[in-house]
Amino acid sequence: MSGMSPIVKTVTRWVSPFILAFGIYIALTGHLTPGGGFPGGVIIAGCFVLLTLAYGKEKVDGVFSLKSASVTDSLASLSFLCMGLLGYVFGRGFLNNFIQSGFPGKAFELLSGGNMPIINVAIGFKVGGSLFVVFAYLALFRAIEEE
Amino acid sequence: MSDPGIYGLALLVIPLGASPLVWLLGKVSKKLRNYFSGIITLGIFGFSLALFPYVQSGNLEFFTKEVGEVVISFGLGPFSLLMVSLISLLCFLASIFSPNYLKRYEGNLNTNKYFSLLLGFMGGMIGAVIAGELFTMFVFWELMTLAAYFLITFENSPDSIKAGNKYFLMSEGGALAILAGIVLLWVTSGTTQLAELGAMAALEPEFSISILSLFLIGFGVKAAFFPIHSWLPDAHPEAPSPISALLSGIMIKVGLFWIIKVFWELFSVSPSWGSAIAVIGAFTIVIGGFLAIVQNDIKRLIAYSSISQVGYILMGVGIGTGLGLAGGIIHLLNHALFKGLLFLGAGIVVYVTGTRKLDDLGGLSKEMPVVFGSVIIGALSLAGVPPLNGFYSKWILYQASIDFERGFAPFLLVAALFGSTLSVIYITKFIYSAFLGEMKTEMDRSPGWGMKTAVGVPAILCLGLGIYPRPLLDSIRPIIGRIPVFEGTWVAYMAAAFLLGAIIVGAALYALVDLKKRSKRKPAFMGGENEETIDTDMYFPYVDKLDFKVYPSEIYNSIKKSKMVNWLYVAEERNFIDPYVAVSWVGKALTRSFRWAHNGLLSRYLVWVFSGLIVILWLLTTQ
Amino acid sequence: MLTYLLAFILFAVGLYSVINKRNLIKIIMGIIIMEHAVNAFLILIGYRISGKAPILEKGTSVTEFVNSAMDPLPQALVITSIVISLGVVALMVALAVRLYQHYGTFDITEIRKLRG
Amino acid sequence: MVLIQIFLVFTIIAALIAVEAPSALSSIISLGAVGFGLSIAFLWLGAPDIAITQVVVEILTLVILIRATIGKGVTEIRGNESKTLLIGSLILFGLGSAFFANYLSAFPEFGKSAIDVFSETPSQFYLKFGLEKAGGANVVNDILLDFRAYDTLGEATVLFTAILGAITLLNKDVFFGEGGEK
Repeated sequence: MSGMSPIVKTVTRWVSPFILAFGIYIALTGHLTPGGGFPGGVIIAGCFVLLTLAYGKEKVDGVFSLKSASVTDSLASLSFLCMGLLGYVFGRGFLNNFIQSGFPGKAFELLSGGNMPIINVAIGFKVGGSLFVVFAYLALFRAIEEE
Repeated sequence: MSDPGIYGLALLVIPLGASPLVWLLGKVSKKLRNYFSGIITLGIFGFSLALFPYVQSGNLEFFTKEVGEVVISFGLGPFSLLMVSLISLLCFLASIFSPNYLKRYEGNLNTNKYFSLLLGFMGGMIGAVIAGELFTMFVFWELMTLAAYFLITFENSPDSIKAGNKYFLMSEGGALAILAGIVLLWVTSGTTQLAELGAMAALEPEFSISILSLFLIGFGVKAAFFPIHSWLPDAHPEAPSPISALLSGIMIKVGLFWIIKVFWELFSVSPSWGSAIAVIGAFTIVIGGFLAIVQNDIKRLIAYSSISQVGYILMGVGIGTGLGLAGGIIHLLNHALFKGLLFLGAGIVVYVTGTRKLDDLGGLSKEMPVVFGSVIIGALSLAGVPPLNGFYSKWILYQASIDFERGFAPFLLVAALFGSTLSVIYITKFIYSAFLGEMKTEMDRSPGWGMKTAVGVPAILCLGLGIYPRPLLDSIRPIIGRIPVFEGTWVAYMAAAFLLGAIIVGAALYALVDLKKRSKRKPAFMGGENEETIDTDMYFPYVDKLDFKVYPSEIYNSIKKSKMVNWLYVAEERNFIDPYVAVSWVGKALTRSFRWAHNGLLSRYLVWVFSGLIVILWLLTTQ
Repeated sequence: MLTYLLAFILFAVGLYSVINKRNLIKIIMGIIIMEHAVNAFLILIGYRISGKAPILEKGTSVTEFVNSAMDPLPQALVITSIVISLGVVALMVALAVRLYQHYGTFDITEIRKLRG
Repeated sequence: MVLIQIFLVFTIIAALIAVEAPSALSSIISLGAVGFGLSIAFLWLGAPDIAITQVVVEILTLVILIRATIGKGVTEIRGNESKTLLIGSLILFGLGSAFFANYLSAFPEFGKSAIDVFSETPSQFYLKFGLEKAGGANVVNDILLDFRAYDTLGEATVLFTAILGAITLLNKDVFFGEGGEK
């Protein structure tokens, strides 16, 4: 199976960047508008799932590899933890919102949330990476068809 | 040694500390390890002998430390010191026996582990004996059980693991009973210190039955009396031979030690308990003896004989008069010596021939005269032949049962005498088919000096204590203390002289009549019947008579056929008298009854889970 | 009250599917429906009549916001619950696919019989 | 309020179809209807964050389920049922509804949250100080990422573990070594 029809491929090619951008936007502005890291992450995963479905699973190994997805996943988790540990560095507790308390931005603006947008994006990539990885494994898992 | 109290703790600390050390030493040099363990065990034996003068006057308390509500303490009395010296002596024998014996495992199994466990086992037993407080005792008791488990399963064969598991499960069941008893005792009397318990007048009457029966069952599993003996004949043959000697020589004695301690030192129990124990002992003697006769496995035979001898000790202890107690304790000591000797001798037989089957053995006496001499001393001692020590203790036991003023005392006497007859029968079988007759299996190896020493030392002790039992008496006297023991006179030298005279006369007759010329070596024959005269139609009706060879074990099978005892063998073969199997039957029946509800279908489990959840929630919230 | 009851019925439908169906996929579906029902129930508890979403807008005072906003706590917890349920569904589907590959069927009674 | 009830009834019907439909595709699509119906209900209930999450998660769930069944050539997922279990589930349903009916009165009346009933609830604190202390206008995200960030970290861990388990199950190399199966 090498993907769907050219129409789908073309549409996907045009739409997927916007979906990705929307996902990141949802994750980034989670503290201001409805949304947040979890839906944003799922949308990011959905973008890649769409690409995989449209272009066939061979592309999964080629263009956006599984390895990079898992690395993204792990790095995002790690950065979440690091944000938590940085709270200690700034003399506060674990996972303390040290940026917000230290350098408060204007309310209702992106920077007002302190480290919330950062963690949100980290969660977004974490969720997106792991969900894409599990989808890709399900898609690549061909044992049944081979039998 | 101004204050022996603190040094007394060395009895416990040295073996436990040496246990990991021996492992490390073994990585450096095997020889060094062997010498080290021998020196440690011998040193403890010597030390325990040196402590004897200190306990003559009374108990020796050392090391008391309060931990919360429990007071950890250790102490030595005359009896426990006797046990310690026995433990260290047998461990010494085992550790000089083992290096040779372990050669057949070298390369396959970790022999460092063996020595480490041996010392740990020793430490556990010593701790269980010298503990002055019941919880402390329990901890060391469990250490002993665990170390013994790993030693039994040391060969790692499926059979040994099965036997070890059986041993472990039964022992743990017993340990749970002990723990329940200790907790009950603690709750009712507020202390587990032996010294305070001994000072107490009596147990709470409504709890005394449950506490005492829990203790009897718990310690009885280790002591292996009928009907909770069934781990013993499985575990002993599968363990390495020196370990069988330790298990039979002292580990079951630790159980007996605690039975004696609980029932006669701590609490003044009613005489009916004593009677019950004596009757159990009498049954154990006869049944153990009967089961021993038909065995075809050397070590299994000796293991059943151990059960029978435990019956003697229990009988003496149960009679509970000064004479009975003395007989029981002396028999305990004697049995440790000669049973250790017999197991080590059997170990040599297994070592040199590689088989445990009596049918395949024979004629080893020519090849190993020293071992044969030692084993025959042990065997005769077991059979109670004067002037060996076994005779001495059995005599006291007979005397005690004659003096016992109860209706069933004659029954005890008959059981003891009959058990002695049985022991003659089975031990003759062992001696005859292993050492006499014609040789059937080539010897692969020859026993080393360590093995010969390990059987020689107890043989000399058996003989020496039989002829000159004074030290035995002196060590027993402070244990029984308050009760006058010996009435009348007993001149050991005289009896010895008589018997030696009889033996000399017999030998002279043998030489005069010149039987030697008329007899030639034949296949092993038993029970006064031999190949030519045996009524083959009666015993072996379906065997082809042309190519016929009689094995000693088969001749003994005629006992199996007799109607009076046949039921016993049937019960043994079908595991009717095995509580381990009985419990498994009950468990299987229970699980079968639950099987319909748990048929492996996810949905059915979910129904149970959710209904249970709802019911529990309801019950919780409506209170 | 009727609304709560509807959420309960949704849960019961899921439970019925889990208990009665023999197909692994149906069981997974039942679990998903049960998760939905529980999430819906939690949100229903946090509902206030004529309330607004717990998102502060420019110009509203905080006291007015407190009096008019929905309960944010169940919502925050339900979000995590939803995403976890997705992960759990992925795990269950992976298991089901493995079982299908091994036994050639999704029927749990068949899988039970062919154990080993 | 009636609208919410209508949506809930819709989801119940969709769930029944999803449970009973023999065809894999229609069953899974009905399951999707349950999720989407609920997400609209969430929107009415004043929870836009959850509505968004529910929609996207539902999409991925459907994709995964379809890949697991139709993608593997399984088009029929008929769940045969047994009568004894039906009785059992009926009993269970009776028990459960009795239990539920018994405790329904303990819940606050529909439309009244804990905020209205009690005075000092954590929710009130979060609503009051969300903007001030955490800095986000979206109180749900304030709770998730600031007040109760530990929960979120734990949740990420759970997700990570679940996905790890799924991948381990599906990875051929884990089961059969390099070079495919068998």
